[in-house]
Amino acid sequence: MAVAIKTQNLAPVKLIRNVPKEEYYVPGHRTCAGCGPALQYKLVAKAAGPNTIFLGPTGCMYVANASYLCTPYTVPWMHTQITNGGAVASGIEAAYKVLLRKGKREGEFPNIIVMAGDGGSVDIGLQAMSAMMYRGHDALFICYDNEAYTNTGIQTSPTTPYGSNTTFTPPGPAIPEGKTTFPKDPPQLVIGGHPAVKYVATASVAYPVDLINKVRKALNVVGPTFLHIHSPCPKGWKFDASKTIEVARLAIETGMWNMYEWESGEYRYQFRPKKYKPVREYLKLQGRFTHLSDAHIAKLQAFVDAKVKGPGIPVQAPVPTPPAVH
Amino acid sequence: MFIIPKDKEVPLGCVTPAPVGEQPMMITGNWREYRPVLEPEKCDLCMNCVVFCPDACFQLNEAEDMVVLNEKYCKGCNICITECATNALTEAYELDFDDGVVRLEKPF
Amino acid sequence: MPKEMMLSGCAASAQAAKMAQVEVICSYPIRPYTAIMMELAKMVANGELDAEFVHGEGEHAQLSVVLGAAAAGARALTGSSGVGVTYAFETYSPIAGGRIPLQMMIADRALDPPGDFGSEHTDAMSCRDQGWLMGWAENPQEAFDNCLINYRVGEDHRVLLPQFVCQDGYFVSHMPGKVVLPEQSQVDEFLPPYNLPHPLDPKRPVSHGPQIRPDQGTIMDLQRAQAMLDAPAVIREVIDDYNRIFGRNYSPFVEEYMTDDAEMAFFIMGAHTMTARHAVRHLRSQGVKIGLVKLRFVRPWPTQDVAEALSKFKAVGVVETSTSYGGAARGGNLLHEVRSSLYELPQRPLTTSFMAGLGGEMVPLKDFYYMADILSKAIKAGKTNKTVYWVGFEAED
Amino acid sequence: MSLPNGNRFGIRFESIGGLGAHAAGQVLASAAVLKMGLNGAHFSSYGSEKKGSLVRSYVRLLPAEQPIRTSAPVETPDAIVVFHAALLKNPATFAGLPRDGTFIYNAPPRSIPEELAALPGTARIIRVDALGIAVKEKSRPNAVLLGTLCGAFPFLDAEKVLEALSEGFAGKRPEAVASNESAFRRGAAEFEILKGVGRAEGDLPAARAEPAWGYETQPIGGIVPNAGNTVWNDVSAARTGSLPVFNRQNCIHCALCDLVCPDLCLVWEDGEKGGRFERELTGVDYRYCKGCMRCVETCPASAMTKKAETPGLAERLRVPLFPDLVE
Repeated sequence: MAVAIKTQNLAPVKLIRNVPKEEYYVPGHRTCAGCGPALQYKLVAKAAGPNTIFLGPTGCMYVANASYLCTPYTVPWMHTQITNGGAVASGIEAAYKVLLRKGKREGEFPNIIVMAGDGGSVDIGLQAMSAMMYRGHDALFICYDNEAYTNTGIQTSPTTPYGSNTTFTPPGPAIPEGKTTFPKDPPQLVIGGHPAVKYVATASVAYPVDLINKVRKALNVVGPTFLHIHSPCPKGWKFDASKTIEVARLAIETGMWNMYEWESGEYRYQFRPKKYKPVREYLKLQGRFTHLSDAHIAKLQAFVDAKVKGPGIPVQAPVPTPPAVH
Repeated sequence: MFIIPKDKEVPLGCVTPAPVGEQPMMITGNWREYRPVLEPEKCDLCMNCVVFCPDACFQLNEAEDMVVLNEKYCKGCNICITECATNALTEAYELDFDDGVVRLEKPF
Repeated sequence: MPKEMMLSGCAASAQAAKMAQVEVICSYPIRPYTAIMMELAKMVANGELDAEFVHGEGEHAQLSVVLGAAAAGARALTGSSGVGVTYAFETYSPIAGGRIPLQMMIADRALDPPGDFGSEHTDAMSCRDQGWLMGWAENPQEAFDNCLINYRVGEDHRVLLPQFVCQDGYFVSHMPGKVVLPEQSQVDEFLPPYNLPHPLDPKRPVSHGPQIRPDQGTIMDLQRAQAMLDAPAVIREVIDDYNRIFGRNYSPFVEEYMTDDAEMAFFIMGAHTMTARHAVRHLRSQGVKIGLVKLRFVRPWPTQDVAEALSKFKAVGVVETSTSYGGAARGGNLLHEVRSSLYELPQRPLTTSFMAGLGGEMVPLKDFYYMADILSKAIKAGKTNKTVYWVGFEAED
Repeated sequence: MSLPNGNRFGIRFESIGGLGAHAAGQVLASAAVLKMGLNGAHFSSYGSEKKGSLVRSYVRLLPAEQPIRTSAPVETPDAIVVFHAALLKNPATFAGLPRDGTFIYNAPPRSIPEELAALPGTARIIRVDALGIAVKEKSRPNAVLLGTLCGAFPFLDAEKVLEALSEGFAGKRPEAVASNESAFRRGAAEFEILKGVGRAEGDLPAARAEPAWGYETQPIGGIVPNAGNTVWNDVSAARTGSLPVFNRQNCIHCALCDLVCPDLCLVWEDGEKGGRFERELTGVDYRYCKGCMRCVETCPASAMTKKAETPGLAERLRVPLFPDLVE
């Protein structure tokens, strides 16, 4: 009887030079010039290889990529509602388990990857994502985080940083900082309550080799895994398209983005700067923060200082949440 | 029965074949205003441009041991120029090139 | 040898799913359909059914899981009741539009507010326009049969549509009745293996559901409409096959009972048909010329069959167990579709709708006698006073 | 196999959740249909699955050629089987019994509850100690009562009903088959027909719960305007044979019982002027007590003791919690 368990072992990559040449996410997609999420999609597809099924909950990586009956995915891909990426992946995984067991399909268990945005992962898609993790399906859930609902013209999402200017959080005399709330922490949400999960990591387009290796490590794990990939969005964050990688690097150097792996309870850090640059260095490149006063920046700095102590350490918003207005 | 114009046909259940190599139905080369130009002698094949390009437009041509730009799709974001380790790439205004094309077709 | 058993509608539906050898099941509890999943869980645990039993985290997730499973190439089953059916509403068009022929078993339940376990057809009826096949069973045997029939029709490449296989909560789902379980060889002869034209398989990569231009939108809808237009012929073919293989005598769309020389008839579907049959028998014994027409499919709506069946009566009482607040006739939905089926006829019977059995109430015999009385008065007067009667709550006629 | 009165035979099981009335109905119906060549239907009406709530299970038997005509509850049953003596206090238990009907109830051979006087004088009243037999045979009351039913109605083929009962357990708990069989056989033999108990004349009227709210009076949107109106409910039927009795002499008014009581049954009043206690416990309102015995387990001063509930005891000892609201 065919055993429906994954046995593949995708080898890690050493240098940018050794990054494999084959492309499974090919040119010819309608994403903006300099798109962070598109870059991470290319790297993930390259890392995963041909035996892969992608799922695209609604978001830029669905609408901008799969448009007008043409798609850039050379491997099977299916659109899902932004609510149910995790659930559809669970169904596909369950199907392959029984189909392989019954001999209706043969060969290696496919890589099943949900390519969801921040909304599709921890806002409207949280329930399905969490259930996929809890049930232990052998699939990888990727949250490519461009920190807003960008496909609909840049609205705030739960991972949008405090103080961001989005079309749902426009700064004005009544609400000077624009976004008043502090963001959710997706990897901690997964680590914090899903015993079946063995590997969670954060990654960034700034370090493609690290990203590829983390994708491969996740895909080699038999069971549910989660990657939180920082993918700057020139249009949404309002910076010049050529600076996508620079912005991503600065996020790490200022502590706005932290690079780590969690494996069965153990944390390991990557690219942790000896001395963190002030948050202001990161903010000044981006049009979404130009309205912030020094006081606002101080609050953001306080939040980042608490965060960089280490993942898994609870971080409070440095300001009391505004009272609900009756 | 219904008459469906040829160009408007939609496959069963909106299932479309996967592309091979590139997606010719979505040419994006006409978006750019600047084109990255390579000075081969400065290039040490560090592959930054190949890896960091969101549209996979720089590819290594094994035979000539050189990176080649896929001009049909390059959107001119210039990330490659920013990330090139040896400043072998510079931007050049698209219309200066005789085959330079800026936004002539309506990109949907 | 086929085996005779006393099974509730839920238990019968689970047996049918087992004999259809479903491969991925997604469960979530909600009264009264839950028992279907409890039975299937035991079958999987006892090794009687080789399937993956996924515990969904909600009804929206149930439909999403089986969508993924069916798109990957496995025969998939889920089910729900009441507000569970309406909670999953977002997925119904993507599944039907994506031409993924999975099956959802619905044991009806009234929608909130307030909470009511009782059965009402409103939960499924309010989801009837997305391109799913849909029909009601009158008893556990028919619930068993409808499961196999709908899989065969839905998976036929001329149709390729998902199916709502409905049964009234309690009156069918929880009332044990005699059910004949066929041989597995009969089912295998009737139902070929599941085979989707473009499954998600890395060896044959395709993309499902990319964005389209507005001008391609109509054609996408046209495709689904065409499937519904082609479905009736396939249903007739499949019902003949089913009757031959399993020894039933279902008529594909409408079944008539004591209608020859009848002046008036009840038009009804689901569990209360059983009580209506007895009411008709009793009324006939008292010389009332009344018959009964039972509907088996709400989608595709059998317009010709309904027109032919009802054209011979002077008055038709459409028994509704679902609501459509503010609808044209201010009652349920069946009357709208019956009237539009009759519209082209040179000679149309009088029609009105009787709201009965709402909230899960029993429809006692005396209510059917009341309806028959309204119809005979209408025939004498040559018109109906109202387009809807809320049976048991009308002041006087 | 012919039915006593030719065309139909209806049975109603009156029970409390957890005593197996639903299962008994299922066993009887499948035996009748699959093994005795009759046509039959069974269903139970119960609220959500809570132990201790009321359960009514209906079985309708018809000649083979006559199809089932309705899924209505059996309102005028030929036989009523009462699984628990507490239900005798509820008049609806007797509703619809015809003058020549049979009334079987489960109780130990002691005094005959005076409620039974409400039964027709000509009805056959049968008492069987189903609980006692079930405990001795390590079985359950439904097996015993099925036996009594077959004993009382020879047209029910006892061997076929027993076969159906055993099939239910064969797979799961084979050891239960033997104990069920002995309980079934004792039920069929050890019942007694009580004479001169019923005083009513003719058939008892069927009781159909009239809706309290009508089209005019139901508040809009299903709102309950008077919050907490469940104080009018009497849940005492949920007790299964014992209740906590309060002994004021031992009570130290520590209120531990009140802390653990899930159903708000304890009644307090101000302590005497200058006395040791601000508030003193005065008793239990048995209208709301389900007999969970938490108060007995937690009382440090043994002021609450578990006593067997004999008819009328709860009414005598009851201290009303809302005297102005509930009589």
